[in-house]
Amino acid sequence: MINSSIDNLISQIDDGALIALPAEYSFVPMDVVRGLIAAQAKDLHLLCVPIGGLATDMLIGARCIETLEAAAVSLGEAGAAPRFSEVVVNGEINMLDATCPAIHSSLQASEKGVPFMPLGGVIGSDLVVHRKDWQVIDDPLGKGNGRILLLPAIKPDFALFHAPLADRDGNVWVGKRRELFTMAHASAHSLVTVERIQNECLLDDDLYAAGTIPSMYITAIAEAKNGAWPLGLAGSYGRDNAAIAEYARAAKTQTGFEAWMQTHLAGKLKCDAGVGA
Amino acid sequence: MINSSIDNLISQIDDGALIALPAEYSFVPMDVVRGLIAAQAKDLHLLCVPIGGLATDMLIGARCIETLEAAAVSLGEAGAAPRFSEVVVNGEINMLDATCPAIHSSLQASEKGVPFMPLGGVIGSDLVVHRKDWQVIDDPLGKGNGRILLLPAIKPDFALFHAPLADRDGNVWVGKRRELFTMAHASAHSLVTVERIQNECLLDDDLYAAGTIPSMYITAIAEAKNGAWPLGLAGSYGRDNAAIAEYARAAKTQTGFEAWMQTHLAGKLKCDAGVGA
Amino acid sequence: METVSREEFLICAISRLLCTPDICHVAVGAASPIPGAAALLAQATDNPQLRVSIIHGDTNNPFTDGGRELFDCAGQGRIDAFFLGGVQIDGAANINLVGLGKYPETTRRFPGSFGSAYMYFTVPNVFLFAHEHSARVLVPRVDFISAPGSSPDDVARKGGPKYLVSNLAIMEFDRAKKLFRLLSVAPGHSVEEVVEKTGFEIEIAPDVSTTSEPEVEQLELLKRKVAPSLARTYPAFTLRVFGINA
Amino acid sequence: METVSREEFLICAISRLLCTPDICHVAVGAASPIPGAAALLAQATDNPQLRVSIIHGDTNNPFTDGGRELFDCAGQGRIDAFFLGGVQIDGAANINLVGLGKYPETTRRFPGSFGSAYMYFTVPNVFLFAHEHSARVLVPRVDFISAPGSSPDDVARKGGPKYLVSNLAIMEFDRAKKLFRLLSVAPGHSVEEVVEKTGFEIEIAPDVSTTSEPEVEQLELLKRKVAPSLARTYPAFTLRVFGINA
Repeated sequence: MINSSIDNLISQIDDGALIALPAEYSFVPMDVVRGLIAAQAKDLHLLCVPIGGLATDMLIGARCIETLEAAAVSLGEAGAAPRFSEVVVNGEINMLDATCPAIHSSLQASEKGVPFMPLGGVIGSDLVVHRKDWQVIDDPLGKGNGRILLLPAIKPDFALFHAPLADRDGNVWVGKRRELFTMAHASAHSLVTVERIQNECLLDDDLYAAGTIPSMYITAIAEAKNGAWPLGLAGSYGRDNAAIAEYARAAKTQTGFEAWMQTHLAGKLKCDAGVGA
Repeated sequence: MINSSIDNLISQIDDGALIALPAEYSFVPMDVVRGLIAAQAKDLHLLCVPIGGLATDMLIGARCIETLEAAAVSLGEAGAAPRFSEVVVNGEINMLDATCPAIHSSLQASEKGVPFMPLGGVIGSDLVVHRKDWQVIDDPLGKGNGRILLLPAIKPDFALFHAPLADRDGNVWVGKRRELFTMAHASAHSLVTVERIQNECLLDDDLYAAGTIPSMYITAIAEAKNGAWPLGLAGSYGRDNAAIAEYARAAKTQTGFEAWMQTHLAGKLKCDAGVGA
Repeated sequence: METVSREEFLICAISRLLCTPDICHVAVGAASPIPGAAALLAQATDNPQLRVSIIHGDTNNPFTDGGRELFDCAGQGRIDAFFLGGVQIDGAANINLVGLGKYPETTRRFPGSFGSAYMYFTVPNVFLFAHEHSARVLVPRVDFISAPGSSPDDVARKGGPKYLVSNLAIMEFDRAKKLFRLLSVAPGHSVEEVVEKTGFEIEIAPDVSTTSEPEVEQLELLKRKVAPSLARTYPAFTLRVFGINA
Repeated sequence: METVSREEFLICAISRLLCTPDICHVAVGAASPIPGAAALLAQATDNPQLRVSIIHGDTNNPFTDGGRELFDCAGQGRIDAFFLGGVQIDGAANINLVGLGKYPETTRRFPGSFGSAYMYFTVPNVFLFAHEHSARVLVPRVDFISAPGSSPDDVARKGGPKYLVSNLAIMEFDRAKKLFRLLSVAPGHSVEEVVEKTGFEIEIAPDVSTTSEPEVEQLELLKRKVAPSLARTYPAFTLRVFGINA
């Protein structure tokens, strides 16, 4: 559904759903994350593709997450992810530690409709000891390649991401952020927010087509101006480092986190923060 | 090497090399194919990605091919590939019949640096009986997924393709022809012809970057105006159906093929054919 | 009424079979003008939500992830209907796209298996299309199995044969019994003729009928709306059948 | 000569280690400003052919195939040098990026393993970077192995540890002996101090030396040419160390 609303997107995500979110170098749908928190989403299984940041930390602090799979969670230059660090130590969420290429490969398995994908390396890491769903097998081709790790396919219920541009046919332009193609291909549904929806079909222009996820993978699109704030959207606007640093300080305690979220979920405060498009 | 010559590209391809060529819906480097024939290349192992057409038929007719791996070879609307049909029946080349997704997956295995990739389906096809390098294994995860086919990685020595545009840094724009990314990633070397080389870096423009293969995968680039002729180059020029039909008629016999090739390799006849850019 | 060509008859017949709620997305190969036209006609007729993807086509081609995307997309379960041909098709719905005689030598070589060995397993409704209804094409046993019509239980398979369509007949494949059942016969032909020209055993549906002729509105839509959009992808076909240049 | 900061000293030291014919392509993570600066400085110094890829950076980032491309690229053998940190590193070159104490509870949690469990196996020259040279970081045995320093013969491995760099010392990993060998010590520090502050057994190279101070030309190049191009990817670091705004 083109021209849906963020509320409509949120309403499709049942408690307990397996959701996939991109890393901060990609296009994070912060308005959707705020919407999930406002709607008090529960028991979500969050797959970070492959690294979590602000969005993951907020969802953890807001008690939306039951299981977290990630290769790492960090606020980048703003330091450790405060809610993540505390909640994981307290054992309050089911943490599935992974490594970046394992998450990419597990999604590629779903993208290809195969039950697993092989990945080099990793054997000997304690990750393998703790990931009961991962399997090491002997060289199945018998070509002297040795043991290899097999990763089961991960099929998210929902891929959630933000993008600069969509069209009225439901195609979404993400440019070189190809992990979003993989996420959309691998997931049952993709719920997308965009800065702008244009009339001209993106697939009719060779330059845009190369970076466009076709509508067959997209379940619903909602317009969300500055929808990645306070993260940046490459080519559109930068990170709001001050806001992120403020979050990092406030969220050092659960009380501080809750106060910060309350302020920032109320009204359209993010617009007052002076984000330039 | 940017701004190489077609002769230089050809000179890098030793007899017996494993070369990969794209299908006719993608960007076929016909000038390079003509160059290989003129240089009397020998014993090539040709991987069609995943379907062969005019280029494959010409290389077969010119006795350049020792082993051919393809999901099919056809001239499309111009009918059967005449040299292929005759030479395969006569058992003159080592034919490795495949199916399209198997070739894509084998290249993805090399792209990921893993020794094999799984693929659904195919089991029960006589292809599996004859492909001694393919292997069927029992569900390695023990999750009731049943038997599955494993395909060994294919690492071409050379990916050969034509493209609309490159830049002076050696980046190559192919737009949505993503199989060329996979070919370039999977191959030891990529030798590329392009319609045009521009000064501005393709990676500096978000729109172009999304369809650009970065220079780290590219070994050499040569300019070749109308380099796909008589095939088309989507967005630049169409197929020369008359020339292809003429080939299809002439190449019904080996004598006819040789006469046709002689005419078309001599001089720049292709320019006289009136190709519009 | 004008004379209806063989191609128009087939396009309209296939188009009707595609108009079912099970089918939301039809993918068609670049070498399949009749199925391509049928899918676009089904969409134009009464099914604007029907998604038609013409692989490698210059129009109706939504793919942006390279040559593998069609297969990935089918593996994800996003394609409901697909078409496969066969230089031979047998009564177990095995298809041969490779050659006649004993492989690998063969006495006559055809292009090859294309993606059939995968698509046949992944697309729920595969339409088999016989370019000629004869005992030479519809054989007791194919010389080479490009793709098998059914699979043992220990091979994952969501897809398989649904219909076999020829100029003479429409047959449905019964996956439980593993045989084809004759549903309808083209006007001017008889059940006996179909049985005689089919090189394998078939079942005759109790309510076997005559395949409907194209309706006037269907033909009009086909020529006016579908043919022009087909021309860029299948120029030779469109010129020959509809007299339209790309 | 101006005072040389700790960061500038490390950047220059690492940069010298990168200037070797084995290394044609260095990849650096987005959270690694010191290695990033070192790689760009090596390129600027005397090695214009050196390819430097800063992952997810706003500059020097050539990747166009999404988040997996770095790992695919390493798997293809196209990356010669990479940097990994560790909240703990042990004498067998195992690294821990996950947490202190017994996993999964842990007493202190760090971000996680990132791509280390893969990159350590695929990149021939992995530089380990210790943010602090102490027995708390350089431990006898890591609490959690994010990525192992060596592998048995039946595990394919083209990559592994080459150097361990800290503010105090440069050590080289001997893959045959599976131990670190001290190559040089920072000016003003002693071999004894390094041994004392290292929580595992090390070998002392017979020709152990003092790590060279940055040269004037190196520092000049770093400030004038490297820092500005670093600013967009590592703004906080560039502001703090070089006083340059993005």
